[in-house]
Amino acid sequence: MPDTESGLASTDGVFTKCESCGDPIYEKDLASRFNVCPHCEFHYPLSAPDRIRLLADTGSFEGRDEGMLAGDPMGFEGYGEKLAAARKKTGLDDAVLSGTARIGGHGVALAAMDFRFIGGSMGSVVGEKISRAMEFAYDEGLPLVIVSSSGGARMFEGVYSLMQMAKTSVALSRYMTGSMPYVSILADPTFGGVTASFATAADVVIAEPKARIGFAGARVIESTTKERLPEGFQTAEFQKDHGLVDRIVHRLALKNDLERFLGLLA
Amino acid sequence: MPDTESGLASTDGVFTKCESCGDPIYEKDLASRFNVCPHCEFHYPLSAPDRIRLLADTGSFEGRDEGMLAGDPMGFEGYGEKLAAARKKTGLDDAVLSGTARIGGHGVALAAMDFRFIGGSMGSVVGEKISRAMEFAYDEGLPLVIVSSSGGARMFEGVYSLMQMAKTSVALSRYMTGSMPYVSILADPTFGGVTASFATAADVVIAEPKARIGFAGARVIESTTKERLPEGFQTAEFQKDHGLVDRIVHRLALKNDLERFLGLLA
Amino acid sequence: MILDFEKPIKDFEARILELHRLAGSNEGLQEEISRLEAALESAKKRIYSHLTPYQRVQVARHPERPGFREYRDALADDFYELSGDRLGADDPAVRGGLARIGGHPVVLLGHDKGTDVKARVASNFGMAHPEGYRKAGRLYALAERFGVPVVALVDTPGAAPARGAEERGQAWAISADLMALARVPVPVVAVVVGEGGSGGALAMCLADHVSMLENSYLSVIAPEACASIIFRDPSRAAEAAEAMKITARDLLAHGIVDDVLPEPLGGAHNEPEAATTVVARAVEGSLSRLTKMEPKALVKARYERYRRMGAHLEAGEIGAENGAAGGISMEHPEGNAPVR
Amino acid sequence: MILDFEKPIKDFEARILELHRLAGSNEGLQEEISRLEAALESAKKRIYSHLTPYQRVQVARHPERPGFREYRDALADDFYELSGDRLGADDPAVRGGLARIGGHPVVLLGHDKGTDVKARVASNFGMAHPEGYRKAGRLYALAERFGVPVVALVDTPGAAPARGAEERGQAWAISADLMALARVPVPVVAVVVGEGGSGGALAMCLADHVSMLENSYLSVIAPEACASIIFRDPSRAAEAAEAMKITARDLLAHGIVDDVLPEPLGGAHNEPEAATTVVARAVEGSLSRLTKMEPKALVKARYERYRRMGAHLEAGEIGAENGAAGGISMEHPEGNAPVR
Ligand SMILES: [Zn+2]
Ligand SMILES: [Zn+2]
Repeated sequence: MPDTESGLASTDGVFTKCESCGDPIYEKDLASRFNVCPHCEFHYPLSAPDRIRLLADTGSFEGRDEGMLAGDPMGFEGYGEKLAAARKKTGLDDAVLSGTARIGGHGVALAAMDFRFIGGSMGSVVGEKISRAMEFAYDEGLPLVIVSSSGGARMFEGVYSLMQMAKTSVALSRYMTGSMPYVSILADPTFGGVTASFATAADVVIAEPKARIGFAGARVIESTTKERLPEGFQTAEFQKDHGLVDRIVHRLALKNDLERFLGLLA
Repeated sequence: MPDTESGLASTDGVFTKCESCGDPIYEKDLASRFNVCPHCEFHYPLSAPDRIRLLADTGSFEGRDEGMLAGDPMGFEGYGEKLAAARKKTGLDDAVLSGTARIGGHGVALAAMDFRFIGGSMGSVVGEKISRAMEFAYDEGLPLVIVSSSGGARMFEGVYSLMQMAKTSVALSRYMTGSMPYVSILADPTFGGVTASFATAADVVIAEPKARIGFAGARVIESTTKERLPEGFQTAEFQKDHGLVDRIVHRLALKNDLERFLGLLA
Repeated sequence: MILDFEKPIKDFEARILELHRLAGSNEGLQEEISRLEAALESAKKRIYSHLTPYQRVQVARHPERPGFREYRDALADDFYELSGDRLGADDPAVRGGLARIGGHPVVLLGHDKGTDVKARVASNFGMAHPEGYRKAGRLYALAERFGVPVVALVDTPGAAPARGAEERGQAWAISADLMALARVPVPVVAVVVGEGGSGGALAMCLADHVSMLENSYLSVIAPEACASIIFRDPSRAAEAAEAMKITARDLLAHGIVDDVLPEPLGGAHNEPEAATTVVARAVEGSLSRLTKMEPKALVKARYERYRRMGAHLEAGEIGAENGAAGGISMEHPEGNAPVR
Repeated sequence: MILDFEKPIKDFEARILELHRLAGSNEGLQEEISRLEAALESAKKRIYSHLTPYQRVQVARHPERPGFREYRDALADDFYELSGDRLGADDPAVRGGLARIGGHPVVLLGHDKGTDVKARVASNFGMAHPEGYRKAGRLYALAERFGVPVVALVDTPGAAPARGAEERGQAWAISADLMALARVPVPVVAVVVGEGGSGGALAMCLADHVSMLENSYLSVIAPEACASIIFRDPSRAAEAAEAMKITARDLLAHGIVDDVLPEPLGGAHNEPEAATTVVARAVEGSLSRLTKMEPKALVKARYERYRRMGAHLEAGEIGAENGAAGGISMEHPEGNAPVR
């Protein structure tokens, strides 16, 4: 299992070794395939900007609420440094990008999380930007597409992190009183407060192949219950078998899949 | 297990033998306890008139849609004779009595099925009277209380029997757009089309102790799947453990239980 | 699989095939082939226009009869499948998703009996578990959210007589579907394409328009079960099928369904494209008509449709007790008036 | 069970009891008793008014702390319990039903940790399974149907880290509860009476008014888990509890909850009636105020309440990147303004 926090395989050289199948990959191939291994089709984490490049019609994305930054409401030791490092590493303000875009010509509100930014954890900025995207989509009558990838709560923000579940839920609840669809896409990994709020309360839940999805992580469960978990526990395929996910869609087919869905309701 | 089709233990003599615990019972005691064995508390079937006597404030029941009779839409061999015999045995027109009543002073629409009448099967008369009770309750803003006891469909009426599930469902669906409560009481046995339509789509589902409740009967399941069913399968207690029944209430406490519930919402 | 009454037809077909094989070099055989082909046609007509109700049940159950996949492909320009009950399971006996039919976006669902042995076992031979009914319920809710019609293809022997299905409340799940269909403010179109077994079928065909393929059936109980209960002899299933009036034409005559869709001679399994085409046309026709109605009017009409189905006699109505008790067939208002 | 910091108090109490036993014949001992009783009171005050956050967590988890049953009895004139998720299970970790509180008919629910070992195991120590969240969802729907307020008593370590809970979609179930609470058009009153563990707690306290007992806590993650993730050392739980600001007073200061209900000296488990009484009064007060509001206004106010909870900085706001990145505590509109 690759180190998903790394976000991208190394781009130092020409080749990198697939952490899943062990085969060497041309890094250019990996990038052109949006971080899907050309040999074993393993889906590596995809940054939020790349995710938008994957899904939005070329040049159609217009970011919203840019420049919004995390506060440090608890004065939590080390949070400031953590934020600064994450900003530097990713070039992002926080763990989500949001805005409007066209997908196959269909106007949508689009948000994508970035696991590289403190594990895609949901702090106040994620909650606020997601909620604003929902409000904007509701006001404008746009379909809503959110790509989640999150380790869960941003503990550094304490209860504010928890309250982002409530915030996004009230915003989504209002959005759902309209008749426009909400598609939630779950990328590896999606856990905790994100799964237990906006990421699962969707009309359609799509997951990437083998993405790990759940509330509590497998390691926590194993260490708490001493139970051996079955092969493939919490993978997208497992969750689809358990009726929790609608579709498993290969990353390179995802844009087309959304176009089909949006086209059906257009 | 007593022959539940018999409805009442024999009333020929002074004593009868409890089919559940084997103890002798004064028949007067059985009658005064609404067919609950004074030794083992086994609940024998209760006729619809006795059920109304049990639940309604004395003298408060006013029957509606009386005199409605089953047709024989399929010209099904032997149905006419079956109806005639059931009418003679029970003194009822069909397997349900319906009307208005007071329960602890609270006005309600009340219907009670009678298992003695062709196994409490749901034909057109049951469907129509139940639906009218729902419509009347909706129009008058009355709580609705229905006591079910049914082997399922009335096969003699063919697809008309099936369509009573649809009929009662549309009527109930409209009733549920109001804000008055619907309490469904399940007596032994309740199966088939009654369970799969109005008897379970209630705000509160109450069952009598040990009442057998389900869709397919245990015998059918055992003969189809060759599986041994667990002890207590499909009893009220089993179904409550499975989250399908709200409360198990002793017959002699049932009126009081309804009064409490109605009082809470009054 | 060859049904008993199909044997003469299959024999003709085998002989024609054999002659074709030999015919290459023999002019005289062509005449014999023509003669046999005419005989085949007339045998087909004779046999298939006089099927007994129970023979139709057998046709409806034919393993090669077209199923959900064939109809889906014929009906829908695109089918975007959705899975799961969002509660812990996905029942392959019920399939559904968004689709476009004749230009209309719809929620399309149906029973899927599966095409090979493995799939048939997985889908429990089309007998949904509670999870299947709850998946259907989710799809009804989606149809309401998006304001698109529901199109349901019914093909189930009925609910599953199984321990797990009871433990997880199949009666509750069916009931919830009926309540949902009763109020969903979008057109609901159902076609019984094969078996229409009791509550399991009804959970997909409480609808604004119900069509039935000629050899499908819709029944409150399987004929075999009816025979074993009422006649105490399961081998008298044919009689029970006859007595319960479960064929498409009987149900049309009783005003329970709205039209009967003709099957190709020999049944849908002999010419699947003909069957899927007639179903597609019927669904498109129903959609065109119903999508013109206001949601409130639809729900009201649906209410009245089911509200009046029944065969009771009001107090004092024709001969009352004696008439009914004597088994005399009585009038019921909608008995002979198909809606279209 | 005696917590570490309770030991001095328990020692005083033991000595006083012993002296009382001897005092019968000995006048002089009375004086000593009075002296010790005064010392006990002052020890209690000293200890309980200076509990650290993590000590409060321990009080909140105290096995003798009053639970759902005690509050139910104190709050409700009548409690008509309802069971089950209608899907296949009844989770004893969540209890609920109809009740009357201060003259108001309500739906009352809460986590029930159980009172004896057997019940504690059955209720999974108050960690609901998906079935519990779905039971709660059913109760929210009933409250809407009857137009009565929801009163929720929160006392859970959090969601269950368990295989089955994941397989049956606990995240989906929690999410559905949050969505339901967000829109239910009746007053929602929540009291955190013990543990308020993460999403499992939030599924019962997305509310119009949230009270917390003085020694309860509400946290996005258990302090032990936070310490083991952030400090890579679970024994630093006390630090984590401190850093995350999870006590009732901290949360009041941050405007996350609406009031702090004082506990008797020594904590609720030392004087259960005092705790249940203060909770009952608070709930009655909230109900009296909220039942006067129109449903639409309630839902709108609830929307705004949660919509503004957060600590983000708008682009360009105070010092922006440097300020925030440097760990300087920033202003956030609701940060220091408790709603009442
Ligand atoms: Zn690879
Ligand atoms: Zn007895």
